[in-house]
Amino acid sequence: MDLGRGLRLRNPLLVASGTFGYGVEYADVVDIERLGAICCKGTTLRPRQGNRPPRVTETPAGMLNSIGLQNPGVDAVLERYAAQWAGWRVPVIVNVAGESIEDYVQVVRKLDLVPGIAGVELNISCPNVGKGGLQFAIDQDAAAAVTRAVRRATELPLIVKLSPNVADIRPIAVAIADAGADALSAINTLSGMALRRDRSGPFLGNTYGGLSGPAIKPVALRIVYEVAQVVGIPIIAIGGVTGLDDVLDFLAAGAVAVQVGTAIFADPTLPVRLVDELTAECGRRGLASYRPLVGTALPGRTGAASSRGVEYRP
Amino acid sequence: MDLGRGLRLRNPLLVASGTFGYGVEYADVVDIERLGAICCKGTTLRPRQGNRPPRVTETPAGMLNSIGLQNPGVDAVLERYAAQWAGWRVPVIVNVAGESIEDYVQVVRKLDLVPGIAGVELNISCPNVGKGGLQFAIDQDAAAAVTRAVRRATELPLIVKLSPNVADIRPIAVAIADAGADALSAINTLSGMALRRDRSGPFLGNTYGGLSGPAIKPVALRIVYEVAQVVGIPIIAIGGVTGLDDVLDFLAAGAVAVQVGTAIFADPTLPVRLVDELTAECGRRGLASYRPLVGTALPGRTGAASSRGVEYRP
Amino acid sequence: MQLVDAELQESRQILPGQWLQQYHAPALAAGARAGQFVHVRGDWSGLVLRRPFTINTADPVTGTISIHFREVGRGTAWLTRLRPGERIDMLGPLGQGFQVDPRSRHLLLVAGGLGIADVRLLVDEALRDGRQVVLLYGCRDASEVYPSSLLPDEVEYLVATDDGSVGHKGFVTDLVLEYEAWADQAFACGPLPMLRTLAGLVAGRKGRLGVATLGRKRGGGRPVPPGSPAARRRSFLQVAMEQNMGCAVGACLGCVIWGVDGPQRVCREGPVFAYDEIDWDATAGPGTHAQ
Amino acid sequence: MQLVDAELQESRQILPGQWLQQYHAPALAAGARAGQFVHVRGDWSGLVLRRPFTINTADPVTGTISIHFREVGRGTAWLTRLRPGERIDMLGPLGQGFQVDPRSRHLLLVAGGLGIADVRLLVDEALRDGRQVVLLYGCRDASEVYPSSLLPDEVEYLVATDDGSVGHKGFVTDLVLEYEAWADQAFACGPLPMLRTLAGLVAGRKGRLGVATLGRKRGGGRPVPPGSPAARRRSFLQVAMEQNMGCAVGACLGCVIWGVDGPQRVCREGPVFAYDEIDWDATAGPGTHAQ
Ligand SMILES: Cc1cc2nc3c(=O)[nH]c(=O)nc-3n(C[C@H](O)[C@H](O)[C@H](O)COP(=O)(O)OP(=O)(O)OC[C@H]3O[C@@H](n4cnc5c(N)ncnc54)[C@H](O)[C@@H]3O)c2cc1C
Ligand SMILES: Cc1cc2nc3c(=O)[nH]c(=O)nc-3n(C[C@H](O)[C@H](O)[C@H](O)COP(=O)(O)OP(=O)(O)OC[C@H]3O[C@@H](n4cnc5c(N)ncnc54)[C@H](O)[C@@H]3O)c2cc1C
Ligand SMILES: Cc1cc2nc3c(=O)[nH]c(=O)nc-3n(C[C@H](O)[C@H](O)[C@H](O)COP(=O)(O)O)c2cc1C
Ligand SMILES: Cc1cc2nc3c(=O)[nH]c(=O)nc-3n(C[C@H](O)[C@H](O)[C@H](O)COP(=O)(O)O)c2cc1C
Ligand code: FES
Ligand code: FES
Repeated sequence: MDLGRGLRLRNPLLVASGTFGYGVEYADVVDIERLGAICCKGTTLRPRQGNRPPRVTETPAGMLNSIGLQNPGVDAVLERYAAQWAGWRVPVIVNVAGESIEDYVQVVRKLDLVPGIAGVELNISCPNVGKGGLQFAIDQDAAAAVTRAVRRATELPLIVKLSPNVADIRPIAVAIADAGADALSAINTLSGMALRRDRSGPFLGNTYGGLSGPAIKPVALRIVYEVAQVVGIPIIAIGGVTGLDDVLDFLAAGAVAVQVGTAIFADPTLPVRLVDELTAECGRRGLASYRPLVGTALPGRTGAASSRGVEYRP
Repeated sequence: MDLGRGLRLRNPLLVASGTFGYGVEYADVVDIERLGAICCKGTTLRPRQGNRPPRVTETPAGMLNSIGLQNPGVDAVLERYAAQWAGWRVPVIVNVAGESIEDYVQVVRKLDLVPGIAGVELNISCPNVGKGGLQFAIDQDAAAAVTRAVRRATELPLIVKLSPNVADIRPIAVAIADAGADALSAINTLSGMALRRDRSGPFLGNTYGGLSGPAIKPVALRIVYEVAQVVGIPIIAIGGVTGLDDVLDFLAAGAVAVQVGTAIFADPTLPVRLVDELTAECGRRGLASYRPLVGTALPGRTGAASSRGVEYRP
Repeated sequence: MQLVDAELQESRQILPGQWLQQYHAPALAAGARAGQFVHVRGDWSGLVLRRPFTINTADPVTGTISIHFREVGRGTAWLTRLRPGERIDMLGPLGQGFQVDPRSRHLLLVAGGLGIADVRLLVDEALRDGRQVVLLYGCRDASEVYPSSLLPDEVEYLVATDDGSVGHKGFVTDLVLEYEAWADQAFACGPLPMLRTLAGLVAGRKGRLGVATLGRKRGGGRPVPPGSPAARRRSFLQVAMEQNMGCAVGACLGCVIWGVDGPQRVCREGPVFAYDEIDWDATAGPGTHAQ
Repeated sequence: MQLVDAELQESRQILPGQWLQQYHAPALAAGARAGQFVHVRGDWSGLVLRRPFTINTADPVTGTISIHFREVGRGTAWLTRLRPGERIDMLGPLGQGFQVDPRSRHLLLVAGGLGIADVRLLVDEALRDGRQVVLLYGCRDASEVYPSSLLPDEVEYLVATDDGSVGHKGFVTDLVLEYEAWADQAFACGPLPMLRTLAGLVAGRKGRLGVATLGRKRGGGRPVPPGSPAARRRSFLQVAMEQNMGCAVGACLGCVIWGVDGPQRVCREGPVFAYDEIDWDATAGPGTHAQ
């Protein structure tokens, strides 16, 4: 599968940013070389300590996290991991975050041409200091601007990650595609929260956290389905994958690849097992590749995407 | 508890619109008179057949529905139920939906002064034909306009129901409060979808559906917490309540009352049992009323609400 | 309609993947009519909805009811693991059952696969009332044939299998032609295509079939509102329909199918409908549990 | 670190709401060090995360480990229902255990409530290596006192209860003063306030305490990087910390607590830390399991 600019994955099962560290942490128990790709933890220009603990808690069929982009900064990430990554067969995609367009551009410039970096995934669910703290991801102009700037700064394959915390994802997805992204990934977490047991305040040190896991799968599926009908670039689905049925659902909704996140915590071997299960499923159906499974649930070319906003009526 | 304009509830446990019909359906197994209030099924000016089936399906810790506002129209609703409601001790709040401001106003005019109607809850998660199908709920001006128009049309207590499908709920909530709503209810369902087993298309006849149940509670809690810090009017929390802990969480986050929805399908007796459990909990804590439990998790007056948009950073 | 704490008494696999469970639930056994169902709540953490099952048999004397189901997903899988003595919460009896005309002598029952569960109680009721019953049953192959030992001897029981390994080779609907003239009323449950075929048969041959039906004999007379018990009794064919459910008490409008007069709630107006209440072209769904 | 299919051999409630479970898991038993933990995955439908538990005891000979836990929520409730012969998935051993200086003769162990589970294996290791162990244990009242029958006879075991119903009336930290001079190293696990008090004691009395400590004896010498085994061995007090976890292998950064040098992952840099690595003012959390 080609995600653009030569980012070829041997299979469509990736591990999601923030849930698989830098690929080394699970190496004892996972044959990471068998993964389609690894998206590493969000990387910023300067080191970040992240949010105050506690940072994770479980919710019904999901979890909240508020890591706050803790990472040693792009220089340290490259120093510690790039050489190792360069020796791996599995491509490593660096997830990049920032608070200004300049941040993103600088990080990506540093990644450009470094052996071991197979691509970039922009996490744009970050407050944009230039726009008074509004996230890049919720504003189509800001999303397009950061994509365009990064596009100019690198020849690396460029994936932009969509946030579900918007009223209508389609114009944003289109703007990002038009601005030169090679692929889209969707979705990042939903904004949520939990309280302390004694209800004296928020449980998470950062008050708010991102909701992930099976609970959000219906939302992720909806977004992939919507986006697949309005953009021409590949979509990588993320959100609540825990088994082959979820993978097949996301493919049918128009994704060409899938990332596994939260489910790794319960079952680190899941992503690799899904590689085998998907192959077996294709075999059962007499398919040489999983590509015919992509988009089967999408409306035909004629019944194209609606542009009337979110049509859902309760 | 006073929700404004004399809408006094004997207890803060309501049943959510669309999950309890017109109050009569569960009467065999629930002592409905013990409820704080009943929000009836969404009511429109003209009869609506609703969306094509199938209309509901289960998801991890939640469900999707796409009823599509099936109802016999406001005239038939009044004819069939108003007299009966007038004889009940439990207040009935009519949930109102429409596709134009004029729709809402006309429905509410018909409800005004009818005995048996205790209040109005505006479901503004409907496509606004005047705005090209964009929901009233995702646009602060449209939300304010419909609230203002309805406010002028009736002296009935007016609750406006917020949609979670927005990037930042706060300006919308403020606009609605400023436009004259007596109270806010939050949240309506999240937009989601599911596929057919054979993945030949969307499972729901309407493609998209609304996600409800425990899965969305972290999102609902976040929205109640955010809104409670920016408006001065009462908030009624909705989303994934299945037990006393959820009720206490929503109260602590700033809600003065709570609606139970999806959980009724599994356990119709839950809302009434929660009335008893909340009373018992207050007793255990030596409280004469549950009011001291409201807002305990909110930041103190000093550390007021942020206006920087959704601050969550993954 | 009541909320009942039902105790599992017996649970056995009667066919591959198909279970018959008997519960002690006197309140349900006393009130149940053929075609009605229960809405079952397991202690299945994570699942938020109940599951509907037809009342397969009901014995007011012993206070027991049974359900017959196929294991298809998490809810039914959970049920198979329930042990005798354990209790679950059942809401029921729910919905409108089959309407048998008091004058009907000959009842034709047509069941596809698990659809047998919907007409099973009707067999008992009909025999009790001294009627004659022909039961036509269709399934894939010999391994799925409903055991005749679970049926009263008085029933005339005919089987069709897709592969002909038992009985007629072909669709169960093929067998209907032979009995249509004999029957006063017909009752069916099974996969949507089967019901649609039956409805087509009945509609297309209305004239001929009508000769033998009670409805026709009573002729033009006073109008009965569609969907009323009287109208259903007059229709030659009644079908038990299925749809995903939320509340099962008529409150959520989640379970509708498309009728000729607009949406019909399977849980309230149904699950049993006269065949001519249904808009067969518009009706699609998760399929029925029948096959 | 391995993924192991562990078989429950024995499960019993040793104190009200507190369970001791023994699992057959040779791969874990062979590698486990006192202070390390396992990340347990139940078949708890609906729950998406594993649950961390300290390795309470480990016997490489029989290939068994035990965990000791309090039933506090859905995960631990599920564990109590597990039956001998059933298997669960354990990831372990994880984290950094206690660092005992080879020269230490006298070990002071301080446990509050469930914190006993964290130091229990250290008792066995220390005795095996011929060291003397004093175990100070604090809990609410007599009903919660850890049974001395579960401890080797060689341990000197002192109890403090909040209400004085057994042993010293007051905090377990009150008892520390008597042993601080005797001890070469101290190891503690318990509620955050207890650990904070201990850290304060040790910091405040560093001078006096230091006289008896090995760390002090070795004096100024070469610098050791903070957080390294060597640095921890030199610190008089090591504490086992707790935080909600996602991955438990260092990948998600979910389990950090605030250290003086910034965020520290409990699952990787910990759960055992030298007391002076922790920023006690900034450290708050879900509390520890200890009380
Ligand atoms: C009135 C009525 C009577 C029924 N009687 C029987 C019976 O006697 N025997 C039997 O085997 N089955 C019967 N069914 C179907 C049965 O309810 C489903 O097979 C069952 O709910 C599947 O649950 P699950 O968790 O195992 O499957 P899942 O597929 O995991 O269930 C997921 C969701 O889909 C719903 N669902 C799935 N399939 C169906 C279906 N066919 N109809 C309705 N809802 C469905 C479930 O209720 C649940 O909400 C009946 C359905 C209805 C509406
Ligand atoms: C390294 C480590 C070792 C531990 N060892 C023990 C032990 O030996 N004995 C024991 O009784 N407990 C121990 N705990 C605490 C134990 O993990 C929790 O009590 C348990 O996870 C609660 O699960 P639950 O589902 O029953 O509770 P719930 O409160 O329902 O759990 C909800 C979520 O919170 C997390 N959580 C809740 N409390 C804690 C906590 N105190 N620490 C970490 N996560 C928590 C759970 O993992 C889960 O994600 C340890 C924790 C850590 C971090
Ligand atoms: C602990 C944790 C940390 C995460 N960190 C990041 C991150 O640094 N950058 C990012 O783009 N997404 C991050 N995410 C979001 C995931 O990559 C993924 O989009 C989300 O969890 C939904 O997928 P899931 O339901 O499979 O977990 C994080 C998620 C979790 C649970
Ligand atoms: C079947 C169903 C029908 C609903 N119909 C309406 C409706 O007509 N009007 C409305 O405002 N909300 C409607 N809702 C939304 C609920 O009132 C509630 O806001 C939502 O379900 C979240 O609460 P819960 O998680 O407790 O179900 C409906 C929800 C369900 C599940
Ligand atoms: S299931 Fe709710 S109306 Fe039928
Ligand atoms: S739990 Fe994931 S880093 Fe510690």
